[in-house]
Amino acid sequence: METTSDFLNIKDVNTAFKINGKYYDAISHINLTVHHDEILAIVGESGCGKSTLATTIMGLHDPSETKISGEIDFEGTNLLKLDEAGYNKFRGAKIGMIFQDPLSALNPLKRIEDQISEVMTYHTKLTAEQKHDRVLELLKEVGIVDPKRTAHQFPHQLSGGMRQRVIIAIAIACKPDLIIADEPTTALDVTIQAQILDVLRKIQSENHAGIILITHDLGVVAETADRVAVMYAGQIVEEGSVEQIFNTPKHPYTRSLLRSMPQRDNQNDDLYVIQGNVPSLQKMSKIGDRFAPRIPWVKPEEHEENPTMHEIEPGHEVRCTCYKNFSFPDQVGSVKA
Amino acid sequence: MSLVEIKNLKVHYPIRSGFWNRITDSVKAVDGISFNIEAGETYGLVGESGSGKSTTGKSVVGLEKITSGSIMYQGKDITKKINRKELDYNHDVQMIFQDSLSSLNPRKRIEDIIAEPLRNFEHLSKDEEKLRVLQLLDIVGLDPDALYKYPHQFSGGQRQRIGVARAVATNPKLIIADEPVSALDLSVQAQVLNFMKKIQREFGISYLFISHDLGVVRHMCNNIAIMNRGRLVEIGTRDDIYNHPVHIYTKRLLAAIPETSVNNRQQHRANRLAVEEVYREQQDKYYDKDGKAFPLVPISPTHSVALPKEVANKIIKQEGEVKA
Amino acid sequence: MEENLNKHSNISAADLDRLTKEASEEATPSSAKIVWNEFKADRPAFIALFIVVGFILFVMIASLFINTPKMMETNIMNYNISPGTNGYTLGADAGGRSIAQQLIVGSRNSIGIAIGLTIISSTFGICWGLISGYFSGYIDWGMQRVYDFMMMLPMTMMIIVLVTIIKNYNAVSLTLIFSIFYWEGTSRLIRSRTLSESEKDYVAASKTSGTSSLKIIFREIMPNISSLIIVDTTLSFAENIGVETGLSYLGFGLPIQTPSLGTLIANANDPNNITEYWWTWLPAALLIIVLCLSISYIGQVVRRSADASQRQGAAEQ
Amino acid sequence: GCSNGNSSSSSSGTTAQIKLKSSFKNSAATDKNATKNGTLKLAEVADSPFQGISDPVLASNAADSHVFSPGGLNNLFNVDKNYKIIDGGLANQKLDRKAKTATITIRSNGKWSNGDPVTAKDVEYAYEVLGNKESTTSQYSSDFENIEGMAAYHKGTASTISGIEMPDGEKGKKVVIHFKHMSPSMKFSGNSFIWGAAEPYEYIKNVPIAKLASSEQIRKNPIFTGPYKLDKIVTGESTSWVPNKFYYGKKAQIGHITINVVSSNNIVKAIQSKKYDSVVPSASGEVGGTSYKKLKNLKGYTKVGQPALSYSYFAFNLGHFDTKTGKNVADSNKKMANKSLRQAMMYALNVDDVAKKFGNGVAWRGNTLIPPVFTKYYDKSAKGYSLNLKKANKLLDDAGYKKRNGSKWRSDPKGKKLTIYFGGMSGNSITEATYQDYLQQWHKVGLNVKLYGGKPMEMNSFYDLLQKPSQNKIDLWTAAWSLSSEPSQSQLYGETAPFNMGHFVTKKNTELINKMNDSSAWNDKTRTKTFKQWQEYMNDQAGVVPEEFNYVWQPVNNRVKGFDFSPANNELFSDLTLTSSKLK
Amino acid sequence: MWKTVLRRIMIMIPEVIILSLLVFLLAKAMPGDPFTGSINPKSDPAQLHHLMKMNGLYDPWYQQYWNWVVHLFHGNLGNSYQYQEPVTRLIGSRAVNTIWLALLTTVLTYCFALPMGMFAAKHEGKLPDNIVRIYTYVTYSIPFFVVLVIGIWIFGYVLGWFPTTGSVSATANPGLPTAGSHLYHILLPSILGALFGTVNVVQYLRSEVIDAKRSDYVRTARSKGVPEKDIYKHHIFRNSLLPIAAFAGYSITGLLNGSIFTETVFSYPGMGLLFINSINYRDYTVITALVLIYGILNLLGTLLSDIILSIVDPRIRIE
Ligand SMILES: Nc1ncnc2c1ncn2[C@@H]1O[C@H](COP(=O)(O)OP(=O)(O)OP(=O)(O)O)[C@@H](O)[C@H]1O
Ligand SMILES: Nc1ncnc2c1ncn2[C@@H]1O[C@H](COP(=O)(O)OP(=O)(O)OP(=O)(O)O)[C@@H](O)[C@H]1O
Ligand SMILES: [Mg+2]
Ligand SMILES: [Mg+2]
Repeated sequence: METTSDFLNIKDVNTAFKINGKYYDAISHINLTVHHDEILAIVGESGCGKSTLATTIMGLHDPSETKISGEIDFEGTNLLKLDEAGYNKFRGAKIGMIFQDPLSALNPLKRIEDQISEVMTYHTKLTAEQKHDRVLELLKEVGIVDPKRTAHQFPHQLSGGMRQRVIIAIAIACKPDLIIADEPTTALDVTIQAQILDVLRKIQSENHAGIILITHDLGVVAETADRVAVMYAGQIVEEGSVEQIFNTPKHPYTRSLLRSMPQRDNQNDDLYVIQGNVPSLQKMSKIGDRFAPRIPWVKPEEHEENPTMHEIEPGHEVRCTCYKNFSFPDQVGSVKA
Repeated sequence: MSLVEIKNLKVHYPIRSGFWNRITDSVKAVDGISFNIEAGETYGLVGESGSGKSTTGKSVVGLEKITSGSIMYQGKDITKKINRKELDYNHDVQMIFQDSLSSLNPRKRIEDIIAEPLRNFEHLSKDEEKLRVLQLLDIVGLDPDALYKYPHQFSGGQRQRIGVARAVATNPKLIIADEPVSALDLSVQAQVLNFMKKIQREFGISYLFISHDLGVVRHMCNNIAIMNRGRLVEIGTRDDIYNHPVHIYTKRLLAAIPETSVNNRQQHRANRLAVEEVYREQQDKYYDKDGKAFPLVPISPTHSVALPKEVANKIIKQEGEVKA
Repeated sequence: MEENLNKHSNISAADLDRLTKEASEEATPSSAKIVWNEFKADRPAFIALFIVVGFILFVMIASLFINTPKMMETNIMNYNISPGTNGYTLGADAGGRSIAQQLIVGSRNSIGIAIGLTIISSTFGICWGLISGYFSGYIDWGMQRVYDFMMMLPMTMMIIVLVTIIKNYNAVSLTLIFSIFYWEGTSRLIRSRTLSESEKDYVAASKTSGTSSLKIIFREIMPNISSLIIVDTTLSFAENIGVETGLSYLGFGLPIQTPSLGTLIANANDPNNITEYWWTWLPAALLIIVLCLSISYIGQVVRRSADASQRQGAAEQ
Repeated sequence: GCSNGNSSSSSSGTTAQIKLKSSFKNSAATDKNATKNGTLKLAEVADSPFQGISDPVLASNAADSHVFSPGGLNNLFNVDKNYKIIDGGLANQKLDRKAKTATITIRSNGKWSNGDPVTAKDVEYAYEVLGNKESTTSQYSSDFENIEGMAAYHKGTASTISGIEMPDGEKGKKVVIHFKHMSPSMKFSGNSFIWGAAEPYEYIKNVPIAKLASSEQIRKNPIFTGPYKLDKIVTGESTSWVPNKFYYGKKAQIGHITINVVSSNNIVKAIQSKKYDSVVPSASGEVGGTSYKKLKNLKGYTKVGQPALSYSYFAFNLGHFDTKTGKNVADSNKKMANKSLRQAMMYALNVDDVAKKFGNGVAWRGNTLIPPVFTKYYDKSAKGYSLNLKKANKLLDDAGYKKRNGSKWRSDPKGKKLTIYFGGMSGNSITEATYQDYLQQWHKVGLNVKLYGGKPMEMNSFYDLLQKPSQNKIDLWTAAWSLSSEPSQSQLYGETAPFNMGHFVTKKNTELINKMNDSSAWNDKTRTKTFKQWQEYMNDQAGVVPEEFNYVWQPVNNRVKGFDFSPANNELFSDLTLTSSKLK
Repeated sequence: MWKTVLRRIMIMIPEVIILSLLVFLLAKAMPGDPFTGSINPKSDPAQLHHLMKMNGLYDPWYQQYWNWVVHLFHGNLGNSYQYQEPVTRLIGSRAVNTIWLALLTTVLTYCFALPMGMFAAKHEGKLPDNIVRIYTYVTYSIPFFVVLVIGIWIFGYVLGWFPTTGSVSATANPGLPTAGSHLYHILLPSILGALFGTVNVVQYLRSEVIDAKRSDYVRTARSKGVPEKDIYKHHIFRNSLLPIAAFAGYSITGLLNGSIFTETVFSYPGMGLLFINSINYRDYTVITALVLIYGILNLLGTLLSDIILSIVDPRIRIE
C-alpha cells in the first residue's frame, strides 16, 4: 500500500484560548498535511503551540474556553464540524493519541487490560474474549515481555517505559490511520526513549499509519522523522523533509536551534544563544515576523509585513523572507550580541 | 590532592516493614562509589533515572545522611556534621538544582534569595549586601530590576541563572549541578551551559555535573563517571568514555543518544540495535550474581571500568597490543 | 572574594542607590496587596469583610459602654418582654435582661473566645505541624503519636469532663480547655503541606546555604504555606464560634452570667422559647450564621487569591 | 419517691392564686369500646431514660416508680387524704403500742400478676432485701434498726431478722414485726420504720440480693400486685400495661396504658401537639409552674392539681457537723449566727413577686416549713417572710449592721466588712433570674451578698460542698426538699441529721422535733400542736426559711374519665375509662 | 495486609491504656460522687457511705484503677451506680440505638452528598454548583444543635410527622412493626444529621471530581473516543468515589460527637445521652467506659478508613 495520499489536511487552523475573558491565538494559520506511512515531526520550543495543535486535531478542547477556526480535513470529513458523538467515532478508532506523561495518562485505579480494552468497546464489536486476546497481542506488539502479567497489573506497578508502551498499545488498539504522539519520550531515559521510538516506527510501518510526532528534541527528530515542521510562537516557520531541515535549514529559527545544540564539534566553544524570550500568548504580536525581535540585527525591511510560507524547493517551505540573507552575528562579526 | 575525594560512598534508604516496623531491607541508592574531583574541572556524573546520581550529589553537599564511606575535603571527612561546621563547608560547596522554580522560594524576592547564603556566612552591612547582590545579578546577566521580583516572574533560563547566582554568591570552590538544564529548552539550555562555563573560567569553580543527557555532558565535562544501579561502571576522561567505551552499559547508553546527522541515521540505528543485542546477550558477564556491577579496575591511568579482574587484564593487554 | 566579584561585575558601589531605586520602581506588589486587590474587585467579599470587621469593631466599642453586671441584673417585671416594648429593641429574656445589650456583650465574649481559641490553637497547631513535618525521625514519630492520641480522644466528651472538673471556670479557662483539643486539625493540615514543601528544592537550597533549621521552618516554609494558614485560620475562626455555642447548649459552656452568643442560643434549649420567645435566641443564631458565613466567605476569597497568584506563576514559567 | 433537689421549683402570692381540683369528673359517657381497645397515653417527664428498676426497695429514682405505677408498686396499704394508713388495701396494719409490734395481715385474695398469692414471706422479704449487707438499695436507714434484729442482719452477723415473725408460716398471711420502741409516725404511709411494699419472694428468691437490681425478674419481666400488669418494657423509654386479671380490687378497664419518657424541654410541646392524655399521676409533680402558663388554656385538656409534697427553702450556714459524736453543732461565731441578720435578709426578699411572675399561680410564697398538703399539720396562719424593706433595714440597724466609712455596704456589728455568699444550683433561666433578683433585693438593704463562684453551681458540686461536715464558703443557699408522706422532721432538721446542712441546732428545736414522735404524739391533737409550735419556732429563728410552695398539677385530656389523683384515691388506675378513641 | 492491621492495633493498645488512665483520673476528679444526686429526706447518709464503701469508692485511685483494669480483662466494665446494671449491658443496649442512628445517618449522608457533590462538580461554576456551594456554606455555618432544635420543632411538633422522643413506640407489636417503629424514630434525627454531615463529603467529592475532570487519564479516555457520560461513569465518578468510601471511617468521629447533641434533643436513649446523664450523676464507671469506647471507636474508624482506602486504591494496597 504505497499510497502517499494525504489523508489529513489541516487548513488555516487557528486555536484561541480565553484568558481573562479575551481570546488569544495559541496557534495561528496552521497548514499541514499528513500522509500515510510517514512520521511528521513537529518541533519547537516549549509553549509554541505543539500540544495545542495536537489537541485541536483530537478535538479535546473545551468549546466554552476555546475558539477554533479553519478546517481539519480527515479522510474527507471536516473534523471541526463534528459534534461530540461524531468526534468519538474518530477518536480512538481512526486517530490515536499518545501523551507525554505516562503515569498520569493512565487511570491509576484500573487494570491495564481494562484500559486497553475500553477503547475497543467503543469502536469494535469484539467479544470479551476476543478483546482479551487482542490486549495480549497488543502488549506483545509494543514490546512487553510478559503481556499476561502486565495486563493484570495497575499502572503504578509498571516502569515509565512500560507505561508508555501501554499508552501506545491503547493508541494503536483499533489500528488508527493517524497517531498523534505528543512528546512520547520526554519523560524517559535515553535507552528507553530509543526503544519507544523503535516501537513507534515499527507500528507505523506495520499499520501504514501516519504519525505526528511532537517533540522538542532535535536528535529524536533527526533519527525518527520523515518530514519536519518547525514551529515558533504558534506558527509553522519551516517545513520540509528531515534531510532538508537538517542539512539545509533555512529559517533563522531553525538554524538557531540547530546551532544551540551541544554537538561533537562544538565541544569547547560556547553554544549559540538565541536572544530574548518567547513572547507569552497575550504579548504575541499579530503582525510581522514573530521571530524578528530575537534576531534584532536583521533589518526590518528584510522581514515580510505579513510573513507567508514560501516553497523554496519541492516540499520545503519557509516562512518570511528574512531567511534569504540571514547570517549569525558572530559569523558576520559586525553585530554585537 | 584532589578537591574532593569520595571513597566507597554508600547511601542506603531503609525499607521498614513487618510487625515491629523494623528495617527489613534497604534501597541501595548509592552502593560504594569512589571518585575524585579536581579543582577547576567539571566532573560529569551520568546514568539513567534512579541510578543514584542525585543521591550522590546530595551526599556531597551534606544533604543526605550517609550509610558508610567518606567524603574528604581539605583532609577532613565532611560526612560528619562537626567537620562541615568547622570547615564552613557549605560556604565552599553549593548546589544548583534541576527544577529552577522549586529551588527558588516562591515567596521570597530575588534579593533575599541571592542574599541568603551571604547572610549566613558573611556578615555584611545592608548596603554591602545589596551591592553584592546587584553585582551577582550583573554577573549572571540579569537587570537590577530583578531585585524586587519574585521567581515566577522569570523564564526558566533566567531562574536557573538566579540559582547560579545564589550558588556563586559565597564564591564556592565546588558547585554540585544536579541536572541543571534538563528542564530547559534547547536555546535556554545553551544559555545556561555557556554561562556555567563562563563562571567556571572566571572564578575557577569545580563542578560536579549530574546529567542523563550525554550530549550535554560531553559538552561540559572533562572527566566522566557512568553510574548504574548505585555503582560506577566506568570512569574516565571525555575521550575515554566517548571514544573508547569499554563497559557494555556505557556503550549502550552512548548508542542510544539520538544523532542529528540525518544522513547516516540508518547506520546509527543499526549500530544501536547491534549494541542492544550485545547488551542482552552479554549482560551477565558485566554484572555479578546479584546483578551488581563489579568494582572498578583501572585499564589506563585515566580510565577505569567495572569488570572482573581477568577480563580487565585481557583488555589492558589488548590495548597494549594495539598501541604497540 | 570581594575583589573577585568586583573584577567580574560592571557594577560598583557608586551605582548602588540608583539601581536600587530603579529596581524598587519595578517591584512586584506583595501578596498582601494582591489579596487586598482581590477584595476590592470582589464586591460581596468586600461587603463580607466590611461586615465582619465593622461588626467586631462595633461590638468591641459598644460593649465598653455597657455595664455588664448591671445589664445582667434581673428585672423580673420585664420577663420575656417582646421586642420594641419598654425600650427593649430586641426584647428581653426570662430575666428581663435586654437581648440587644446581651447580643453586643455576648458577641464580644463569643468572638473573644473564638479569637482566643483560634490564636492559641492555630499558633500551637501551626508550630507543631511545621516542626513535625519538617523533621523526620524520632521527633516526627513522637509528635505523630501525639496526633494519634488526640485523634482518638472524643473531643466533646473530654471537654465536658474537664468543664465539670474545673469548679470556677470562666471564659479564659474555657478557651484554654477548647484549645487543648482544637489544634489538631490545623496541625495535621500544616504538617502534610510542610512535608511536601520540605521536599522542594528551595529547602535543600537553604540548607546548603547554611540556614538553620528553625529559620528554614519559619522563614522559608511558613511563608509558602501562608495562604493555607490564612485560609485555615479564617475557617477555623468561623468554626470556633460554633464550638462554645454547642457546649453552652448542652449546659457545659459559659455560665449565663457571662453572656455569649452561646448562652443566648441556649435559650432555644426550651422549645417554648423557640416559638413564643423567639427573640431570646433567634437574633443570636442569625448573628452567628451571618458572622460565620461572612468569615468563611472571606476565607474563600483569600484562598482564591492565593490560588490565582499561583496560577499566574504557573502560566509564566 | 425522691427528688434530687435539682428541680428547684418556681413560683406566687401568699397562697395559690388558682384553685385546682385533684380530680376530673368527666361528664361525658364512657365509650366502652374505646376503653376496652384503646390506649391511655401517659408521659413521664424525665431528662434521662428511666433506670428500669421496678423493685421499690431498689429503685432510687422517681422516674422508675412513675413508669411502674400502673402496677401498683406492690403497695401494701391504702391511705386517707392525710396519708394515714387505713384498712382495705392489699394488707391491713395493726399497731400494738404495748407489745411494741405491728401486725400486717394480707388479704386472702391478694395475688401477684402471675397468679401467685401474696404471702407473709413476700412482706418479710422486703425487709431482707432492704437490710441486706450486699443490697444496692439506698432506701435503708438506721431507723429500720428499730426493728429487733435488723441491726444484726444488716451487719451480716445474723442471717435472718429476728424481729419479724410469720406466725402462719411463710405461706401464711400474717406478719408480726417487733420494734424496740414505737413511733406515732408508724401510722402514716412513708414512715421510716415500716416498709410499705411487698417483694415477690417466690419469683425472685433465686437471685442473690446483690444482683437483684440487674436481674431479669426486676428489669425485664417484673410482676406486680396492682390493677395493671406489665405488657412490655422498652428499657429507659417506655412501659406498656394491660389489665391484671389477678388484681384483688376494682378491675382495670382500659385495654392499654403506655408510659413514655419525655424530656422536660419537650413536654409542653408534646402535650400541645396532643401526643399524650396526661402525664403520670404523681405526688411529686411532673409539669412545673412555667409549663402551666403555656398549657392552662390548652383546648381539650382539663387541669387537675393538689398541693405538692415538696417545697423550696433558704438555709443559713450556722455550724458544723461533728463527725465524732455524729451531731450537728451550732457555732455562735458564724457569719449568719445573728438572728436579726437572717430575718432581715428574709424580709428583704420579694418572693411574692417572684412567685407571681414565674409561678403562674401554681407556686406561691411558702409561709412555713410544713407544706399545705399536710392539711392537718400545716400552719395556715403563719406569716412567713414577705417583702418589708423597712423592717429589714431596721432589724439590721438595730443589730449593729451599719454602713460605715461611707461604704455602700453594711459591715458587721464589729465593724468588719461583711460579704455574704449565696449559693444556688443551676437550673433554667428562671432559676438564675430569680437568684439575680434576690441578690438585688439584698443589695437594696445594703447587704453585700454575692453569688458564690459568681454563678449558680452545678448540682453535684453544690451538694458536695454543703455536705462537708464543715464549710465556710456558702453562707446561705436555696434548694428544695421533697418530703415523705410522713412529715416527721428529724431527718431534715434533727440534731443528728446529716441532711441538716445548715447545722441549725437549738435545744428547743431538738425538743420539738423529738416531741413529734414521742409517746405524746400518739395523740393526734398533741402531735398537731407540736407541729404548729415547731413551725412557729422555725419561722422565728429563720435558720431555715421556706421559699415557695407549689401545686402538683397536670393536664388531663378530656377523653379521660374518672381521673382523681388525690392521695385518698387508692384505685386511681382502676377508675380510669376513656370516652373516645381519639384524644380530644 | 492483615499484618499491618494487626500492627496498627498493637500500636493502639498503649494509646488506649493512656486514655483509660486519663479518663479514669479525670472522672474521679469531678466533684461529687454517684450518690450525691440521691439525697432526699428518706435516704440515710450512713447507707450512702455504706454503698460508697461497698463499691470501693473510698479506695485510693490507683487501687480503684487497678481493680477496674482487672475487671476489664474479664470483660467486666463494672456496674453503673445510677442504673445498678452491669455497664456492659447498659452500654450494650444503648449502643445498639446509637449504631442504628449512626448507620442511617451515614447512609442518608451519602445518599444526599453523592448526587450533590457530583452534580455540583459536573456543572462546576454554574447554577447547580453555586446552589450546592451555598448549601454547604450555610450548613457549615449553622451550629448543629440549632438545626436539630428547629427540626424537631417543625417536623416533630408543629407538623407532627415524626416522633419526638424515644427509640421505639411502646405499643408496636413485636417483629416488623417494632422494626418499623425503630426506623420511624431515627428517621428525623438521621435526616437532620445527614443534612449536616454532607458538608464534608460534598466538598471533598466536588473537589475530587473537579480534579479528576482535569486529569490526564480523563484526557486519555476522551482520546479513546469514550462518550462523555461514560467518561463520567467509568473514570471520573469511579475514581473520585473510591477515596470517598474511606470517609465512612473518619466520619465516625463526627457521628459520635453529633450523637451527644442529637440524642439530647430527641431524648433518644443512645450512648450520647447516656454520657450526659452519667456526667450529671457522676456515674464514673459509665463515663469511663463511654469515653473509652468512643476513643476506641475513633481509632477503629481511622483504621477502617485506612483499610478501605488500601483495599480500594491499588496504589496504596498493602501487600
Ligand atoms: N487551556 C489553555 N488555556 C489558556 N492557554 C493555554 C491553554 N493551553 C495552552 N495554553 C497556552 O498556549 C500556548 C501553547 O501551549 P502548548 O501546550 O500547545 O505548547 P507546547 O508547544 O505543547 O509546549 P510544551 O513543549 O511545553 O508542551 C502556551 O503559551 C500555553 O500557555
Ligand atoms: N528518600 C528516599 N527514600 C527511599 N528511596 C529513595 C529516596 N531517595 C531516592 N531513593 C531511591 O534511590 C535511588 C536513587 O535515587 P536518585 O534520586 O539518586 O536517582 P537519580 O539518578 O538522581 O535519578 P533521576 O535521574 O531520576 O533524578 C532510586 O531508586 C530512588 O527510588
Ligand atoms: Mg506540549
Ligand atoms: Mg536525580
